[in-house]
Amino acid sequence: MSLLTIRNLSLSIHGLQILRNVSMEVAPGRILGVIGESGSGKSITAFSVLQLLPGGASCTGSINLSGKDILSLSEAEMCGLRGRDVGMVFQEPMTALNPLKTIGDQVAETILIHERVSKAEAMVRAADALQRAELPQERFPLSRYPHELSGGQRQRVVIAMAIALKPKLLIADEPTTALDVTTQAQILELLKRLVAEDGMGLMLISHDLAVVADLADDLVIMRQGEVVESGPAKTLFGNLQHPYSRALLEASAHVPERGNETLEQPLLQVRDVVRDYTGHTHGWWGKTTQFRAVDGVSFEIRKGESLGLVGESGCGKSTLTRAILGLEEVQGGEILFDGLPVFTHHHANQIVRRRMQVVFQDPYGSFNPRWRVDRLITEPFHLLSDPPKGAERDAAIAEALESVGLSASDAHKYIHEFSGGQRQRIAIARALIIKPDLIILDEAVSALDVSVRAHVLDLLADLADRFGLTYLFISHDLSVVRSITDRVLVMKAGKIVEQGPTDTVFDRPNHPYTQQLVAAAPVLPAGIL
Amino acid sequence: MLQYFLKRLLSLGLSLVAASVIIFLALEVVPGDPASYMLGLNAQEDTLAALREELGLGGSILERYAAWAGGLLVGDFGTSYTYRTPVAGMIAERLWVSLPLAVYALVLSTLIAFPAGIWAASRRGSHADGAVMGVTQLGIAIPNFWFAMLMVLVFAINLRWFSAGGFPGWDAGFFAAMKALTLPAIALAMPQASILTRVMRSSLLDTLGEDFIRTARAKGLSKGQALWRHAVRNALIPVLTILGLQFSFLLAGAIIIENVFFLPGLGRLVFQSISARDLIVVESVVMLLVFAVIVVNFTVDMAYAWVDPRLRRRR
Amino acid sequence: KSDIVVAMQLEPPHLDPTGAAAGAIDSVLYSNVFEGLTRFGPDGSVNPGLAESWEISEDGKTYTFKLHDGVKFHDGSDLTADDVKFSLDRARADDSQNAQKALFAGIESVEVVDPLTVKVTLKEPNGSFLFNLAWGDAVIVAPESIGDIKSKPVGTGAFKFTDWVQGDRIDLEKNADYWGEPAKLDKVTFKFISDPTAAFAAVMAEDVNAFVGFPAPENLPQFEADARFQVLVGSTEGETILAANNKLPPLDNIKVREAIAHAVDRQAIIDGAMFGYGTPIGTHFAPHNPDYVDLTGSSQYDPDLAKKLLAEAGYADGFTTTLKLPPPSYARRGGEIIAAQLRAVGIETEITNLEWAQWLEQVFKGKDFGLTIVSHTEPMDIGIYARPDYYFQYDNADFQKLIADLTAENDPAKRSDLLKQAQETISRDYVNTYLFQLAFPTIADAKIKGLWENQPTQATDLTAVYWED
Amino acid sequence: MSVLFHSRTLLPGAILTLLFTAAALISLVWVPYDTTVLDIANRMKPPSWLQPFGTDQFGRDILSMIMVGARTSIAVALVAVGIGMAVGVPLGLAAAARKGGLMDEIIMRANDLVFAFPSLLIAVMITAVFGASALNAIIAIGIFNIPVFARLTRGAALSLWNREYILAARVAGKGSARISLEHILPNVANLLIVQGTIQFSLGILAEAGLSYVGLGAQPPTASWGRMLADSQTMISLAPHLALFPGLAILLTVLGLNLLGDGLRDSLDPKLRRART
Ligand SMILES: Nc1ncnc2c1ncn2[C@@H]1O[C@H](COP(=O)(O)OP(=O)(O)OP(=O)(O)O)[C@@H](O)[C@H]1O
Ligand SMILES: Nc1ncnc2c1ncn2[C@@H]1O[C@H](COP(=O)(O)OP(=O)(O)OP(=O)(O)O)[C@@H](O)[C@H]1O
Ligand SMILES: [Mg+2]
Ligand SMILES: [Mg+2]
Repeated sequence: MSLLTIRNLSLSIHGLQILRNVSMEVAPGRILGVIGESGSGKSITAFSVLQLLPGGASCTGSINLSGKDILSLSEAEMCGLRGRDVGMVFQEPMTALNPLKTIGDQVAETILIHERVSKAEAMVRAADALQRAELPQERFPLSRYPHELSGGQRQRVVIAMAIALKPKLLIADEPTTALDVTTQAQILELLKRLVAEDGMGLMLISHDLAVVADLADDLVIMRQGEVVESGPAKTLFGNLQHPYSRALLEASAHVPERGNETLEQPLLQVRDVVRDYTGHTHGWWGKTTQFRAVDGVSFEIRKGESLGLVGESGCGKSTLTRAILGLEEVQGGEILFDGLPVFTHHHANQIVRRRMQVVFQDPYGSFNPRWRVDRLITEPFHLLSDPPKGAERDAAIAEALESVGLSASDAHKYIHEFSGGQRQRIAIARALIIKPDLIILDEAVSALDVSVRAHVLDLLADLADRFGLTYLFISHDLSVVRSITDRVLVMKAGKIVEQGPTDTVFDRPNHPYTQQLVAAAPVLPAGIL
Repeated sequence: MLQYFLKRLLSLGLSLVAASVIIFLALEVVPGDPASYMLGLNAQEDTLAALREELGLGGSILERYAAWAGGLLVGDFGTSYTYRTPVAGMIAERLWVSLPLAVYALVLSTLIAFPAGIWAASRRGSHADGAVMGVTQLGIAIPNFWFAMLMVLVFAINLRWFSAGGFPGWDAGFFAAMKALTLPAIALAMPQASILTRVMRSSLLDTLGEDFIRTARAKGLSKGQALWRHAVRNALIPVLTILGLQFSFLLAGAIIIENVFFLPGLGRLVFQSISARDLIVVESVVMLLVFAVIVVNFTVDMAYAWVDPRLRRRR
Repeated sequence: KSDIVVAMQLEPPHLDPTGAAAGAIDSVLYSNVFEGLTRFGPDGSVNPGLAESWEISEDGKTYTFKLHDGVKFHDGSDLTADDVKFSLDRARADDSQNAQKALFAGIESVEVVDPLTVKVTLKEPNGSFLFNLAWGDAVIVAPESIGDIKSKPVGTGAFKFTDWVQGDRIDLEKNADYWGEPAKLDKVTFKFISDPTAAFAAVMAEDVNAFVGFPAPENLPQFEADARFQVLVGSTEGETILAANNKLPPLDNIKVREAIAHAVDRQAIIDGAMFGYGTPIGTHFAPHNPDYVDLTGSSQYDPDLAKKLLAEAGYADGFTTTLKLPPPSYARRGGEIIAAQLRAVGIETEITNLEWAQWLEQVFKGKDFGLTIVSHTEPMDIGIYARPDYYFQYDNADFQKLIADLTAENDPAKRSDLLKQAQETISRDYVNTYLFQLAFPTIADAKIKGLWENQPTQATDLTAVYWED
Repeated sequence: MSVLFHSRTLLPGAILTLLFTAAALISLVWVPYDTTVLDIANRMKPPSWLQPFGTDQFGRDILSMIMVGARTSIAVALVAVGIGMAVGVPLGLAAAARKGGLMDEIIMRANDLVFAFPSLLIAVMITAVFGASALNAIIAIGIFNIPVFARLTRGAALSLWNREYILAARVAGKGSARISLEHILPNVANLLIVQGTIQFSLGILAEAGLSYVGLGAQPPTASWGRMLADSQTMISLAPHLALFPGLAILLTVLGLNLLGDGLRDSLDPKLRRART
């Protein structure tokens, strides 16, 4: 008997059709994985179950939760249901908790809302729920405030809140997207254990096939508000019918073809680099704090090479990037580009700068929304003493756009007229326009959907081939790094803990941290392609 | 926290010193001579000189600043040129009108704004919300001295519910005093309440859009419960800022309103003193008001820490 | 009912009538708390005050005053000749802060003859000496209470000072030990309401029983129409003039000043600025004075004549000058009207509104002005035209001689003659444009009797005031 | 044009604002009655067909006075806001560009200091020194606009400085001045326009308040605040004298506020947060 049954759910918001005939089932003790690209309607489906829909939404079809027809319940009845019968965990742990209340209060609130118990008793049970979410009282007392916890710990609090009353159904909407791989693995493990212990049904939503693959019993694949394919995970993976599902799967495991050769000659040498941040706790008068973001890092990039840099969030990757680009001065060590220092006399060396460019993570935030594409991508011309003008400039723009698969006519559009993938191409075009030797890619594909990501990776490989480019490829996603780099550096807390050829490092990690990282990285089960 | 507190205290002290220098220098260049103002058209030059001597108007700028600022430190505000009494006493007496007025207005505006803001936010888009927003638009746009004039016309002259102004003193009894302060407080509070209502509403709406409200709703809290238990306190932070700023506006606004209702408050004292070139009184009152504003803002900063635990330990 | 609340516009800066020019001090204390050897009556006459009688020597230089017996200060001490000597010596001392020190300049010496007799010797005979002694700046104070006089005035009057709530009110109470006719009221409260609207509202709401010197003449008809109130419109010593800087071209040209005098329509100003309250004057003299000469005819409103005079003076196209206005509404409102009237004959004015302190600095002391409007409220002050350094800078040797003669003259008939000549001289020279005599409106509860109607000096003498049942 | 209908407040706001701007502009070439000519005999006449707002205490036509007064109010407020923007925006940009630096600290402390002075007091002090005039009112109001714009600009600029496109510009070798000008300024422009309308309305209120206490524009320049002050004693005699200038202030300020709100909603819904 199934716990949650959604039948032909259609939903529109202010007349705009969002979901079309969505059907799915969650059984007790089983995990339903819901996957699909961004905007495919996964979250809206989840919200429909709780009836926490945005204003102007209207549903048809049926949602049945252990015998109750959700769509016909009153708001008061829904309030009785939420939290008790259905628990929910959201994507963003940093903002999902009220910053002004202690975690104990927030977990106990779930209990107090639904049961007539004393505050003290609720607190005892809250402690219990937190314990089950692996936040033991000894280390994480109830009196903690959310800001005193890390992202992964906050996500555990949210989980504790959701499971405090042992609901029959738990909905987890991208519960790990904002977390590090290692933390992600722990949270997923926790959810899996809770399902097994309590016999809950779990609806696990994700855009990442690999995340869902080794957890889910059943799968639903969504696209543009519709379910394209569903079934038990084991059989479905080996036997995908719908072209979209297949494309999705292929894209997830995509390895671009790469052909360029690496020369022996080093292009970039980083020696014992130290970068300290001096912070002021409050304004200029406040006391200063020293924080070492990069701590004695040394490595080399050879001409034509593609070097990967992996590590958890906050380990110093972006800081290192800024130092290499000459945007910030380092406190120790030196950085040489083709034998020349990137920083001389407290100023960035313009000659060196001309030969490096960068592509950032956020396809939406890396362009000034008020400029047209031509102006955006020619911004690096500022580095040249004699930038091309007139027809020459137009030709350069056309060449850059065409080399990333866009057309010259796109030059006169604004950035909001492009999709995320196209924007990232424009970012690459901007990096290419001054024909640099080195391109640093700081999480350049992390924000893209898998299929788009595959295309961009192909493009990068192709460009490296054609222009003999050297890449420094920064990412927390091991599979991506693996697919596009020759060598890899593993960074932890500002230090390089391991480096070597990519395959060697990933297949036979030496350093315990690397081992942990590799083990935590979600991978698609072997043999399903 | 203690260290943070001390640092803030130091910066507060520096601000006060800077303010005192600015005030002193600004008034230093004010043209006009208190002595000739006091002695009028027929005064003789030797009489003026004698008076100036007695008022302590001689000496270099530096000496006079040191005398004034040094006096402030030990609570000695000097002696008024025209009234010939200690400025501290004069200020203290006026403060007993201005401060209750400002507090009365602040309390009124808070009492109106909080419920109105919460009510409007919880009914976003409804007619009630529209009405509140409309009324607050008017409240902000109305010049408060004009509003005060209209109130005097209606409530004092026509209906004779309130006296048209003046202040009987606290000796006349609490209710008599409060009655005299009521129309001025309403005039002062009206624009402030409107602004505060809008801030409360928009801050609440912002908070209601936060993720943790969704979390709370997912726990089974109704809209109202989520609002009261989770949104209101979070929404309070910007409201506190405005409340702090408003204090300075209330003090400033009081200058005009005290004139409309002829209340013997600090604002009127400043006006009178500046036209009499009783600069020492002006200096001291302005300094006091600036001090009040700085201290209130400091208190607001400290209040954040009370509202927001994130600020408690980190600093 | 034996108490009264009297409102007035200005609050005294402090309570020493001998230490500041502020008329508000006298308005509260004159006659009520402090008395001089002589005193002004409601009609401006000089009457005996603390001096019961006096004798004047043949040469007019020695005055022997006989003091009333049994006069006590409010602190219980007796008034003696020593107090009189102290007061007069203090006023004329080198370090004196008396705003009218000139009144005492002619005193050679003050001698105590016996406890109730004082002899004052003058350097020169002075026809207005007794008049001078009636001023508020000449009241008798006691040496033992002089230290605190600014906040705790101790006088000999029919009322005793009790309390001062600064910014709001001053309380007086009846002096049971008064030497003369005792006051009829037990308690008097002076309230200070500077804002005209507030003044109107306070009277209407009967928060005050009387308002002396009501600041908004536009409201008087409303009170007149209201049976609850009586409206007294008295005259003052305030000659309101459009003063011209007689040294500043083109105003140094008498034709230009004459043109201005003809360009100004007094009645329009009295109507527009004072709502009809005020008496037109043609010279610097109070119309209620028996020696007044009506010279308004020589400066009739005649814009065409004004234009002609301007053309004769070489300003056919007019000129531009400044018009600096002190705070009172006669000046501010009158200024707007005069500006419009002058514009009509081609004279442009740049209006600057000044506070008193600025006016004193710029206009009175700095003489940095073209035109200004001000009311000269000191009694009998035509003598200012004999001071060439006075702010309007009229310098006429004949006139100065006239005033010198007047001062030395004791014979009433001759004095009268000289005064008339003085009035005619300044009118003929168009020194300033004489606008009107400031009216003094008092609004009071209809049942209050005994208030002064006129203001021969700034005073609110309440000694004779009572409630009629 | 469709922008106008994005928000319910924009259209009424724009109409009211336009109305008063038009009144001010028309008064430059034509007014129903000459306001420089006094007609004492005709004073305080109640509203009539020929003079719909009646006449004032000097017999001037109140409608004409309000039209001319609109000019004063708008000019004073506009220039004051201009001063605030011209000084405040560069300061804010500079402070943001050197966040946490000495420059930032000095600018922000100076801002706090200005904020600590009750604005009217400063106006009183300024006019005590330089005398009352429209120019000094402008300066006084302008000074108080500086920190408003400096803070607003700094706050908005700070969040922009975290954007990756700023980083991209830095990678392209641009200095902070250039980035502030090319990237930050255009992106805070909307915010500034919106705040500008709000400050403009506050400026009109402030001018009225200053003129009311006699510190603003001097006669014969017509000013709404002074019209109110002059009519105050006559309020029970001829309420229309106080009514119309008061309404003029109210409606103009209301119009500008509605316009500001509307612009905010239309230009960028995300800006709604910044509204206080
Ligand atoms: N409040 C809303 N108003 C209108 N449309 C909305 C609203 N919320 C979501 N949508 C639309 O509904 C569609 C589905 O959104 P949903 O959030 O369910 O996607 P998702 O699959 O969860 O994507 P993601 O992986 O990015 O979270 C999207 O096209 C989105 O634009
Ligand atoms: N401007 C700064 N001032 C102070 N500390 C900083 C600053 N920038 C970064 N840090 C700190 O330096 C550390 C390294 O930051 P960095 O941005 O390099 O991390 P990262 O590895 O790129 O992380 P992510 O994967 O989240 O981008 C972090 O702990 C961060 O908090
Ligand atoms: Mg989603
Ligand atoms: Mg990073």
